[in-house]
Amino acid sequence: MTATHTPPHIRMSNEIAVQFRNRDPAWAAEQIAAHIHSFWDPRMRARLLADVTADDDRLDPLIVAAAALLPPARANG
Amino acid sequence: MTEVTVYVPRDSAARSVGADQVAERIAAAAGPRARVVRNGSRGLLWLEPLVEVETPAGRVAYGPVTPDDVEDLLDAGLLDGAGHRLCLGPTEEIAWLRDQTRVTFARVGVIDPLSPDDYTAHGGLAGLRRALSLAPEQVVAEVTDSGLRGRGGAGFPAGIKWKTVLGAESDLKFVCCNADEGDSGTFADRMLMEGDPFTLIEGMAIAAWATGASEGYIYIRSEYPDAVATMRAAIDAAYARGWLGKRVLDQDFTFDLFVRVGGGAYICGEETSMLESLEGKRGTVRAKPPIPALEGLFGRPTVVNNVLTLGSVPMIMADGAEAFAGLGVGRSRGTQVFQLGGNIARGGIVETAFGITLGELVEGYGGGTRSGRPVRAVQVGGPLGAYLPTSRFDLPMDYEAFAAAGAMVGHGGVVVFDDTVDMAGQARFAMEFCAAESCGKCTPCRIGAVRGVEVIDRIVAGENRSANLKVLNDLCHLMTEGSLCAMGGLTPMPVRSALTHFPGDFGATSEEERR
Amino acid sequence: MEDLGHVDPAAIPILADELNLSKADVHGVVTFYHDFRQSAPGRTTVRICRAEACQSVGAAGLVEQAKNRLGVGLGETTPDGSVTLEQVFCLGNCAIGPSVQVGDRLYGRVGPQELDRLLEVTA
Amino acid sequence: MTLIKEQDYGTPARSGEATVSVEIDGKTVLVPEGTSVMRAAAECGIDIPKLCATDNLEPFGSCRLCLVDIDGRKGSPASCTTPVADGMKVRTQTPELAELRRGVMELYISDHPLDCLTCPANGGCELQDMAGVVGLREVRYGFDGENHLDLPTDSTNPYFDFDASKCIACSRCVRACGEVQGTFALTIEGRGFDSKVAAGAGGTFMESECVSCGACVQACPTSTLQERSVVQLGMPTRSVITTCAYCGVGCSFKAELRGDEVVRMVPYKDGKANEGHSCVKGRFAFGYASHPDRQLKPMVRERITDPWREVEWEEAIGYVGSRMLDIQARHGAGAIGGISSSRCTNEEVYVVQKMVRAAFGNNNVDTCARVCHSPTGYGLKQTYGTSAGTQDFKSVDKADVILIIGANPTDAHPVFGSRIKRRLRQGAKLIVADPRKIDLVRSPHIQAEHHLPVRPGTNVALINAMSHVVVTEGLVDREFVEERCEDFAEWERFISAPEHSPEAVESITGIPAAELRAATRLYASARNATIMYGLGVTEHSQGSTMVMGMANLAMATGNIGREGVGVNPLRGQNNVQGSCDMGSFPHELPGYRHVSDEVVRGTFETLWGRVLDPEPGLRIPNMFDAAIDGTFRGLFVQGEDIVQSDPNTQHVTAALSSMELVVVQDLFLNETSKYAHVFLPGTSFLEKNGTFTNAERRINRVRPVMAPRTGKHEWEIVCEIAQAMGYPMKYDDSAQIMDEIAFTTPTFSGVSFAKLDQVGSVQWPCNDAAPEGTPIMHIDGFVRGRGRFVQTDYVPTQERSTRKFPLILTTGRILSQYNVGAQTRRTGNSAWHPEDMLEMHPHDAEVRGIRDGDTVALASRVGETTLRVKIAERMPVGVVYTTFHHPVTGANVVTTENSDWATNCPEYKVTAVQVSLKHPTPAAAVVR
Repeated sequence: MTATHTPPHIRMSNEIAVQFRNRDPAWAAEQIAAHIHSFWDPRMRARLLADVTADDDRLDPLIVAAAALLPPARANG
Repeated sequence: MTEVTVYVPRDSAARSVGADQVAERIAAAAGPRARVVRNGSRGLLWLEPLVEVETPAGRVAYGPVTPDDVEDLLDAGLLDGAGHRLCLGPTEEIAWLRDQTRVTFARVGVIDPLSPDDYTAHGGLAGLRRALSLAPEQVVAEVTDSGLRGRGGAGFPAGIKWKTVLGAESDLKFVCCNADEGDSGTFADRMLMEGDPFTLIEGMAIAAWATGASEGYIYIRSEYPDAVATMRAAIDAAYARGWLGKRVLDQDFTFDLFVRVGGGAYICGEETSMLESLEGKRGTVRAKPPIPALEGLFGRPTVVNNVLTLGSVPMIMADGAEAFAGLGVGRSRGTQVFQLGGNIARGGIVETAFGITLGELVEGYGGGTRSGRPVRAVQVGGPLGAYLPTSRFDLPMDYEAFAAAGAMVGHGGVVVFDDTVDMAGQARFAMEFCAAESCGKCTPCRIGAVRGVEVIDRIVAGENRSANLKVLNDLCHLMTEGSLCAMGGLTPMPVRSALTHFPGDFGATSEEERR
Repeated sequence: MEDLGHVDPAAIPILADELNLSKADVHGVVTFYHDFRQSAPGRTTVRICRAEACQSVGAAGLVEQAKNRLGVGLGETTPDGSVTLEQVFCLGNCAIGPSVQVGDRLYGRVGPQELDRLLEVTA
Repeated sequence: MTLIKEQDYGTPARSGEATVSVEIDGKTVLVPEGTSVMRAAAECGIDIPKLCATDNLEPFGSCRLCLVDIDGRKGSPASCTTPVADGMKVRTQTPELAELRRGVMELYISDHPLDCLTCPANGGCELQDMAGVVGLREVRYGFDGENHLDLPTDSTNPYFDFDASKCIACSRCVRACGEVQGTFALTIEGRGFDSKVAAGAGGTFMESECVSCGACVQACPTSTLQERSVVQLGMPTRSVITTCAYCGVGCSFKAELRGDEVVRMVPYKDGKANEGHSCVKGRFAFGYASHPDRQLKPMVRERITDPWREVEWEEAIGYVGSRMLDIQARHGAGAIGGISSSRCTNEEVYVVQKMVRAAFGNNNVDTCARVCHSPTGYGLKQTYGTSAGTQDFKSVDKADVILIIGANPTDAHPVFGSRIKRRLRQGAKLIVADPRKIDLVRSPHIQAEHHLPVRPGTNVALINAMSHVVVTEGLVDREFVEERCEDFAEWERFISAPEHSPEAVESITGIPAAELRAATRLYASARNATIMYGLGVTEHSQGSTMVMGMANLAMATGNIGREGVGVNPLRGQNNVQGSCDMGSFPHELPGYRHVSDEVVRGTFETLWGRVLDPEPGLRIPNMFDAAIDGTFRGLFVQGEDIVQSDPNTQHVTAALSSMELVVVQDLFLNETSKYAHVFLPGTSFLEKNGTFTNAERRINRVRPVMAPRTGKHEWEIVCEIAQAMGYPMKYDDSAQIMDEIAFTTPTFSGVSFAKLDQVGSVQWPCNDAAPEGTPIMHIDGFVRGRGRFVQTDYVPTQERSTRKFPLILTTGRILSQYNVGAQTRRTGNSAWHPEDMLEMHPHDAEVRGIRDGDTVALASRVGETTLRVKIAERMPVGVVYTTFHHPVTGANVVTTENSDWATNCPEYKVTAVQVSLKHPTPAAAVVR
């Protein structure tokens, strides 16, 4: 069960990651990065990148891999 | 001691006047000396219960036999075919029967209706066997050549109908037998179903083969419980013999047959409302087109024929089209099964070639009224048929001749009235009957019939006579021309014929009558 | 149209569901056919033929006689529930009328005495 | 404008290929084979008198007014039931026919009240017209015969009366209920002269199965079935053709008025989406537009705890502008945003996204489609290249197999539901995949071939198993796949894996493998098979995956690109398609073009004179998260009650409470306005001038029947806010907005109000390549070139039943109510659905000691609410269902933050809950 206090960007990115679980990890990371880049507001992206940098252990490894492919983003939208 | 076969009819008309008790008494009193067979009725209904005894010289008839006559008859030597005041001599020699041409009714009254062996012993299945040896097209051609016309009343050539169904593309086709014999004065369908049910089954199987149908329904009115029971028993027996079901007579032909019972609606004798009823719906009339032959039961191509039509088919197939076509007059080929009823001395089934006159039927076969009073009117063709006076007794029984006289042969029912009849009352009843039995779909019939009763009442009461006669005439015209089906369309026939031939009963002045 | 005798209005939704029809479909059918009564008939139904052939031999008198004797009109049931009196148009017994049907049993050549006897037995 | 009377051709058009030539009254006319004599006559301008015939019903032949003379035919056949034959010569006017027709009318009138002058239908009565046409001068039967004049009137329906004394037993109502609506609630009772129309088993209309679609009222040629509004207000005198503002079917209506008052809404025969049919909402539930609850003046308040203060427009707009600017100054350009409404017109929606992108200077715009059909946009774009359904509604008439997944058309899209039912009665086969036994699974005269009661949340497992069967049983349309698609081989490998077999997923979906295989074979081997789906597909954590899964299945079987096939979303609200088309998503400009596309952005930048943000903005749920986070502080909400409709109400209200400025534009004060600082009164569809785009991409005109009751069009208000923020945005009228849409958006380039007024409606794409629009998509090739197979892993939702929350709640809609109920609750429709009920299987109720009508607590891990129970056999064990039409229920108090991974569309359809008895129904109320 999802804990309601999980920050939304972590919850959402993990929900994406799990969809790609059975794919080739490199390909999946690329797809996820493209998806996040296409659909996420920069401030969410910024928070995600910040958490990746901070090594938040709640993040799915696929997301960490994808984050490496994402451009930086502004934090206030 | 040899066992003697005694025939006591199981036909419901015979039963209605005590045949069951007669049969019981004979069985009880004769004991092992007699084998009582419950046959169909020979159609000499005024003589029912008509008991026959099988003798070396043929069957000897006695009748009408009451239960109380049984002991006396046995004492007198019934089982030997001995003389008695009720003895009618050899059955086949009774003039009334001898002079008929029994084709459709050939086996009725002769055999045990539910004995498949009796049936085949008397020529049953010959028609179906021959049909199955022919291609469907050939069977249709044979029926067409025979000149067989629908016996339900409309007289439509059966072969043409079958050809349409045969030519229609469909993975499912039906044969429906209209056994909703609701016309007053008609009982031939019932007697055939009770007296020779296998003939109808065989006729339907031939129709199915000829048209590519695989399912059949017999729609029987609920007023005929005996016919329903007999047909159902016969169908069971036919399945048991392989005459129905998969591989009929071991041929590559499947035909399933079912009985459906009506719900007390005269209109369901109209073919399209019968189809609606068979589909489990209100028995309202469908507009045609589409014709049932193309879009019938559940929208599939369907043969709809009457009992007598289908019952004539086995003989046509067995003996060939020419034998059938050789009988009759003009375009009315073959025989018709006339039914004499009402106030008649000798009522029953008269099967004879078309062309016999009305007078020969009523006075000759019928022997005039039962009451002994003079005949005043005869209604031919059921409640929607015309009332004819004795002056028209010269009319030959023939579809075209009757149509020309503003009347119809219909299903061949002839109902006799003596001179006590009130013809205005009969005209009113025609409208009342229409009002009671109308399906209610079309306006002329639904509202017209009710108004018809009211207008006739006004005429008889002498209210605005001439104006109301005009209204009635206009209404009759509207119903004839404007109704959706024959129910509303033909109701004016008895009304108008009564007005034409018996104006005095409507309060006409002598001057009006002269005009 | 199988022979159902009478159809209780409460049974209509059940029938409709069974046949995958609407209540209205069933109601329409039930009210169309005379055989489907919406209330239970008497223990015995006596139907007197009023069609032409029987009229010609005195059916009208029989109808009056039955009404008087039972004290009910056509289509009605005696208060004790024993007999329902109905008219019928033709029982296929036209050569030896007047005809009367008591239950499923057909009687021909029914004169006034015979009718009295039939009504006696049903009462 | 005057009252529009559409010509009634008497019988339906026939589509026979052969044409036949007939001569009628000396005129020769060519018509398709199978056409009736009556229709052929009407087509050459000859009106044959008629009463029982009307051109949306099959010929019946009962009134006998339309009798004609045909050379070589006996008697006088009815022209309605007689098909033409080549060379036929017909006369429709002879003295003999005139006499017969007068005779028929004389019979009719002998059993009809003589109250024409006081009859509500006076002037609009076909019986009256026909009496005139046939020249009836007297009724010689008199009026004291047997009649039906004493029959009572049934006034149980909230909208129409049934006055049986005026009935002429033509059966048009009965036939309309069956043939058109498919409900079969009416019949003729009795027979002969006693024949009369009856509802249900002879009770009242309200006791019957009647769904109040109005088809019977429409069909009635007299005043027997009459709208009560006509009785009260009189016959209308003028009509305006417009489009219904309820569901995604987009029915065309004639708004019929007397003066400025709408008397009734009559479905418009030439409306392509509905072809003259309607449902209880569109036909009757328009009264909310004049409901006293309507707020007509703008209101402002500093804090949401303050009382509202009515102000003039200028002040309200000025206030919004300055506060928005102030927030941006303090918190950055991205701190504000807007939500557009799928209930508003394309033009109104377009200006909202333009305001956000150009005046707000960000992409923080989203639309309520986010919470319903955003996965459709995503999934179909990924696979086919366009974010819309593939077919027109009419296409279903050619379908041999219809697969319905997660949709309940007879409640939510009733007019299309009737169309499906009609097709089923014609012989098409149906497969329903839905946890509930919806009406289409089995209702009078129709029955689904297969019902797949899929467990909520396992759709993807289901669709994968279907594709698995297609691939492993040799049912793939190889030719189609090779010619038209890509990535098939990888997908085939993926889907062939045993883990996708029906047997393997049986324990997941709850669907017996044999049943699933049989259903798949039926779908895959049909000549034409179509998929229809609804929110039961999209509102899941794998909504987008499921859409792609369906797209795969349709491609693999070659069911794309012609009539009778396709993948078709049934859109919830009237303009879901349009609001998405108009660029309401934060990542897309109008026409589904990504904001990062410089060429596209350039077009708008040039026209709008502002630099546009190339990064996507916040989606609705992200807005709430950001609000709680403090980075999002100002919100403009157009016509949507997000507090009631969006999931996890507590989260929504917490977000709104933390904002500095919430602007609500709506017809009524609603749940959201409780958290608003500014309320801007909106207009009802009767006041709007614009277009709606329905679920089949059909752009329909919405025409005003009255001026805005608020004094301003909604697009004007939006423009004025933009201006107040310093961005010049101005249009003379809404037609200019559509012109701008056409100019900027290639798929709309052929669309204009003038064109729509001329042709009625068009389906986009409508441009030089398809000037008449595009009923069927992807005919010669997919929009994206080749159709793409996407691998769709099934990933179970995290929302699962537990010991504490053992049941699964799914939510939906009911026929008489609409969405949050703001409109329908303010009409007579509440007679059918006065409250939201919790439907549960008898077993689940039994074990909890719950009886029908009991009040229960419905709790999930996020919240709890109270409502009453309806025991329903159509529910599967373990699943409960409710609607969210009533704010008091607050069904979304219990729904969670879970959402579709790709689009954040909420997972409304799966919430683990517990139900417990709160208080039993008083004993007296149990007996009903």
